[in-house]
Amino acid sequence: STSILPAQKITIAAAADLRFVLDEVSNEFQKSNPGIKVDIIYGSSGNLYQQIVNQAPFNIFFSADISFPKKLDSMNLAGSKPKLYAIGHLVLWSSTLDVSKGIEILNNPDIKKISIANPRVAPYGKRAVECLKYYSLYDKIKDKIVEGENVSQAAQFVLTGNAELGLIALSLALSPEMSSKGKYFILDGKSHSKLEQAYVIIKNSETDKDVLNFVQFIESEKVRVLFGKYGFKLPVEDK
Amino acid sequence: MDEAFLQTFWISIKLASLTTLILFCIGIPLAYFLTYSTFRSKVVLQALVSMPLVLPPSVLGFYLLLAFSPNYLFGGWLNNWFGIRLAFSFAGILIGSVIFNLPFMVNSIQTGFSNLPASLKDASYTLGKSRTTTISKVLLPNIKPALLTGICLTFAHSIGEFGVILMIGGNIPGKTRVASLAVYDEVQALNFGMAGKYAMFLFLFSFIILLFIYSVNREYQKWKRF
Amino acid sequence: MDEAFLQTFWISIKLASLTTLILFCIGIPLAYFLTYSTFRSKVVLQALVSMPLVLPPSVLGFYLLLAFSPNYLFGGWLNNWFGIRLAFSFAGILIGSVIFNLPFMVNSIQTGFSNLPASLKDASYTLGKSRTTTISKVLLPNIKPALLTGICLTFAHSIGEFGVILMIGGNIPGKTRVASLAVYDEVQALNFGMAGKYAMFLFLFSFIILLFIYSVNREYQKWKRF
Amino acid sequence: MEKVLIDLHVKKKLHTNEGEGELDVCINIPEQALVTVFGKSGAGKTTLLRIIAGLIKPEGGFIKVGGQTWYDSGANINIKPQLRDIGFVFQDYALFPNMTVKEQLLYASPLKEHKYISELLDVFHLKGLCERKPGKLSGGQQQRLAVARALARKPRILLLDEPLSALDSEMRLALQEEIIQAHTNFNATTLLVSHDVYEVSRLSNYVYVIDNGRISKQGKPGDIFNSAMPGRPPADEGPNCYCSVCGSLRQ
Amino acid sequence: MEKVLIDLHVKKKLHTNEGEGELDVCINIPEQALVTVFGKSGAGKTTLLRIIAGLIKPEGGFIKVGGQTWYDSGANINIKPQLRDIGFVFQDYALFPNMTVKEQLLYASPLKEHKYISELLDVFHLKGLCERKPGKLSGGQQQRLAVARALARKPRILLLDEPLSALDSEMRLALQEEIIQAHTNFNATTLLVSHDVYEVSRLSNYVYVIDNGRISKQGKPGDIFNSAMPGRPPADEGPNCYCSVCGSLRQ
Ligand SMILES: Nc1ncnc2c1ncn2[C@@H]1O[C@H](COP(=O)(O)OP(=O)(O)OP(=O)(O)O)[C@@H](O)[C@H]1O
Ligand SMILES: Nc1ncnc2c1ncn2[C@@H]1O[C@H](COP(=O)(O)OP(=O)(O)OP(=O)(O)O)[C@@H](O)[C@H]1O
Ligand SMILES: [Mg+2]
Ligand SMILES: [Mg+2]
Repeated sequence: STSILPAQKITIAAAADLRFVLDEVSNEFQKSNPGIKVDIIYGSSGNLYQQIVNQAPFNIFFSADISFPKKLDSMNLAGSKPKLYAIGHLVLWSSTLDVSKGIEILNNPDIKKISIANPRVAPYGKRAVECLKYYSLYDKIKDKIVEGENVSQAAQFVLTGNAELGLIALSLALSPEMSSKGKYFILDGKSHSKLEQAYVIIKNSETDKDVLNFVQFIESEKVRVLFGKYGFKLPVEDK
Repeated sequence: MDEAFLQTFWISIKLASLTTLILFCIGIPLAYFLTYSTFRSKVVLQALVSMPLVLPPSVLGFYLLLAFSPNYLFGGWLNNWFGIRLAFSFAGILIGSVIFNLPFMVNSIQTGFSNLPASLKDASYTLGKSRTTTISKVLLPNIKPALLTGICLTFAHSIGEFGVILMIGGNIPGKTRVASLAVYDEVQALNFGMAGKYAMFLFLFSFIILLFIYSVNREYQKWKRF
Repeated sequence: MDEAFLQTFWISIKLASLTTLILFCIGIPLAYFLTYSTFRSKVVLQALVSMPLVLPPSVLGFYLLLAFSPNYLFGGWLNNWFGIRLAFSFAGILIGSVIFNLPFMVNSIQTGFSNLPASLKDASYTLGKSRTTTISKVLLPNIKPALLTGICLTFAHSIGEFGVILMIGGNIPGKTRVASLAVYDEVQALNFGMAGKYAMFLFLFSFIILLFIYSVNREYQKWKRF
Repeated sequence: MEKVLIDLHVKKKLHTNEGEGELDVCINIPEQALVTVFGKSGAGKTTLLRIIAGLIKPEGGFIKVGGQTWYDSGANINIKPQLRDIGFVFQDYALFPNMTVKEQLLYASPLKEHKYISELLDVFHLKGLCERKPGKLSGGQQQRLAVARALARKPRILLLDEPLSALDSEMRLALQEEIIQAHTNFNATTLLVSHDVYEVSRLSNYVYVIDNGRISKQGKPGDIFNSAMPGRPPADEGPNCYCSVCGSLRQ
Repeated sequence: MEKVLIDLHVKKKLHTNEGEGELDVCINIPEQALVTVFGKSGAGKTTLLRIIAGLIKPEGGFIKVGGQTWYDSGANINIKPQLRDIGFVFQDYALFPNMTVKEQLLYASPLKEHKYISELLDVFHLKGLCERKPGKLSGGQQQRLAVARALARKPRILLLDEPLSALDSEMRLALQEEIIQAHTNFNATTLLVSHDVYEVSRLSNYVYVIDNGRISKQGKPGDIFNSAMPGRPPADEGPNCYCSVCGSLRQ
């Protein structure tokens, strides 16, 4: 094969919010396909896109939005059409405050810092700003905002208590590391544009049967359950 | 060059200058102790001083984030007693920068001290000069190249440093957003043109500073030697 | 400690050792030239050598990524003529690490050279010894503390470096995933316990290496002095 | 008899050409005396001076100066070199590379007496070089600076380790005069190391000869040097030798 | 007359105590001669030796050795110190701090002649110290090592800058003998700087006196030193002075 990697191994580049769910997915996959090794490299979608453009040896790219896969396709670097695999959710998260009342909590004067992901780079950060603007809160709390490089870091800021409140991905709030330590509130979908997440197979990997195997596995019922467990809606279900 | 850019840049310079100043003051006594003390377990201190070099900046930053958090011991104490929060503040990134650059300053000065002949110290002591006078009037002036190296390494490295600041700074414009973060940001945003412009400016600025310092040093060296 | 971790760790050590070795060989002639040459514009070279300190690692990494890319001049040439692709390979991160650590090695050695009295060189020359012999037998043995500082700084810093490697390495297990990246990854995964374990291991390992080097150096210093 | 100013008995291991030895000397120096230490190369003269200055710690014994104890192995006393009121001319000068000639003297002078420093510069023929750093001085100029610097402090005790060895005989004579002057002017008790018998005779009133780590002889220079030195032929001035040193003996 | 080995005329600006001056000397040294350069402190003796060794570049003139041109300002020739076959004893010794006594001699000896080096160690009383580094040697031991190191190379030309100034008279006499031996044994043409008139008379057959940057006098030692030195009283041996130097004049 023309693949740079030895056979029986798949290398996947994936957005930071998929960390927990894809780890479980690949475990399941390896259980039913022993002998195939799956390496997943997590990072911000932008950074991974950038590396793929520069010929990084990845087989599949799971982005946190749909624009990067589309760009790869238009640059003729994709081996398949971009395919929607999940829809993410933005949540409020705090370990100390009661967030059950929703967006109102942002008026609480006890809040000194609010963490979001970098809106210029991270899809979740961009949605967070949209949401704050939608509720006309952005200008009021602008000075309290601290930005994490990606959504995972924004979660870190609240989890360590340096920020009282964070606007992060539901998938992270449901992770074992966070779910026991705080409460979340799912923000209304109409306050921000949809978090459509898509994947593509990288050019020249579309002939690799292990890769195709994995992509098929993504569509399976087992995996749908796993995605559901981490709060993702599935594209069909959403329609 | 817009205002935001200049502001970002100004914070970088302020951070680097303060870091260098603080480390210069800490570094001299520490390097002196490490060079001249006969204390047996000073190697342990020596190794500790070099630790920030080995830990990835992001990890160091993460530990600082934990230390600064009001939920934990040190940060909680600061928060309850003084109402101070170090995370996401200029003071916080300054602390991070000082810790992170400690080995650059200390190791350089120490190399200088350990290359000096013992006779200089002896001669000054027999003239009745105290240790402080000896250090400031005799030892330090004779290790100028080493001091300069320490200052340059520290200043330059704190201008370029971004790992620690990324972890504890929160990227707040006008407070903790330094130039190195801004460039990284633009690269991440695939805004290569802007990133290139920022990087070029940073490059030129640093290049000019270094050029200036090394030219001065060259004059000094010429004057010292034959 | 699982297998993946040991593999990661091994790549870190390999990278740091090779970087140090290469820079030791490049650093000595370069530092010698920068110290003793009377070439007027050597300050420009001096400033260039220090540049990697100032540029944020991510920016440097980004430029390297562009340079390595087969779509651009240098990378294209390598790819077309030799079939070599540097990005995401061990050779690639080695090149990045060498460039990034250049100033640590060169500045340290240079400080050593410029603290040496001119008479040593003179004496060796009048004994009919060539420049190479003089450097290897007289000058270098007399700047051991400076060489040691250079080696330590470089080794430690390349173990801890992650910005450049993150950009051009792609974090690929078994090839370019070094320990510092792995720890960062665990922190990103909010897996603080595991990150702490990895960091502690890294910390202890480096601590022991540094402790060892400094103890040896201490013996050497004792032996040299009164 | 005069009051004893320096009273010492020190021991220190030495590694000499002949193997391991021990320096073990007792010396009493009266106030304002000018005493010479004489001995072969490697005998331990410099070591003795460094011990008195507090730069080397002996392995046993004591050093008492005036009423004060500077060192006592029994009582575990060892006061710092800074607190011992001495001026030291090092055999290798130990000049400060960063300071000009004048700055070194100013640094050494506790009261920054410009007039005195200017006198010293004159006497030591350094006036024209006062803005130079030691790296650009000739060997003899460096040595003169080292002596001038020790005098600039006006110390109570002067320790001179071969202070004039690099000078031509004319300069040497003039500076011997200066050392005598300084010695009387500010009452410095002086301990001199010199290999030059004429110099020793001219300057000092008492000589200690160190041999094998012990004081082998002591007394007035006349007494010590009239007994022929071991292995040397007797004195005899030949006509084909103009001896510049002896030449100026009679003052 | 003997063949001229070294023929030089060099110029170099000097900054002396009296202000700016110029070193401007012409010297012809016959093969195998042992010539002394004599002059006040700061006269330019060391500078002259360093120019011959190629460590300082003069501002004009030429240096020819044998048939070879070492330096010529007109033809822009200046060969490297490494290629000039010399042995240099530096006034400040310039020993290598990293090497033991023995290693320094081995380093200097091109053929690593262990027998010869062992002889040198013996003669210079350094055998017992051969594993020591210079930092642990006394002043006189360092100087002896510096001379031994220069001889170890068996150079064609020996440049000795006050090679025995730190030694006691006994050692000094013995090592003067060694320098004479070396000079005859391997035919080294020798240029010596010394302040000791007796030493000059004993060792050398020709003297150059540098004064104000010029050669003010030259000739046989007897001729030069019999005319009384300026400002010095005439020779007169008094009974209360045992002159160790003159004492051993008659061989
Ligand atoms: N590196 C230097 N740069 C400039 N001037 C120097 C340098 N070294 C010496 N000089 C000056 O040049 C003059 C001659 O110096 P040189 O060392 O040749 O004297 P010298 O005859 O060897 O004296 P001495 O007997 O004291 O050693 C002195 O006045 C000295 O101040
Ligand atoms: N730093 C040192 N460590 C150990 N031994 C030393 C040290 N310095 C000198 N010695 C040894 O101690 C002995 C005495 O040295 P010292 O310098 O006191 O001799 P000295 O009488 O001053 O000789 P010189 O006339 O040659 O200067 C010498 O044999 C020398 O080798
Ligand atoms: Mg001595
Ligand atoms: Mg001289």
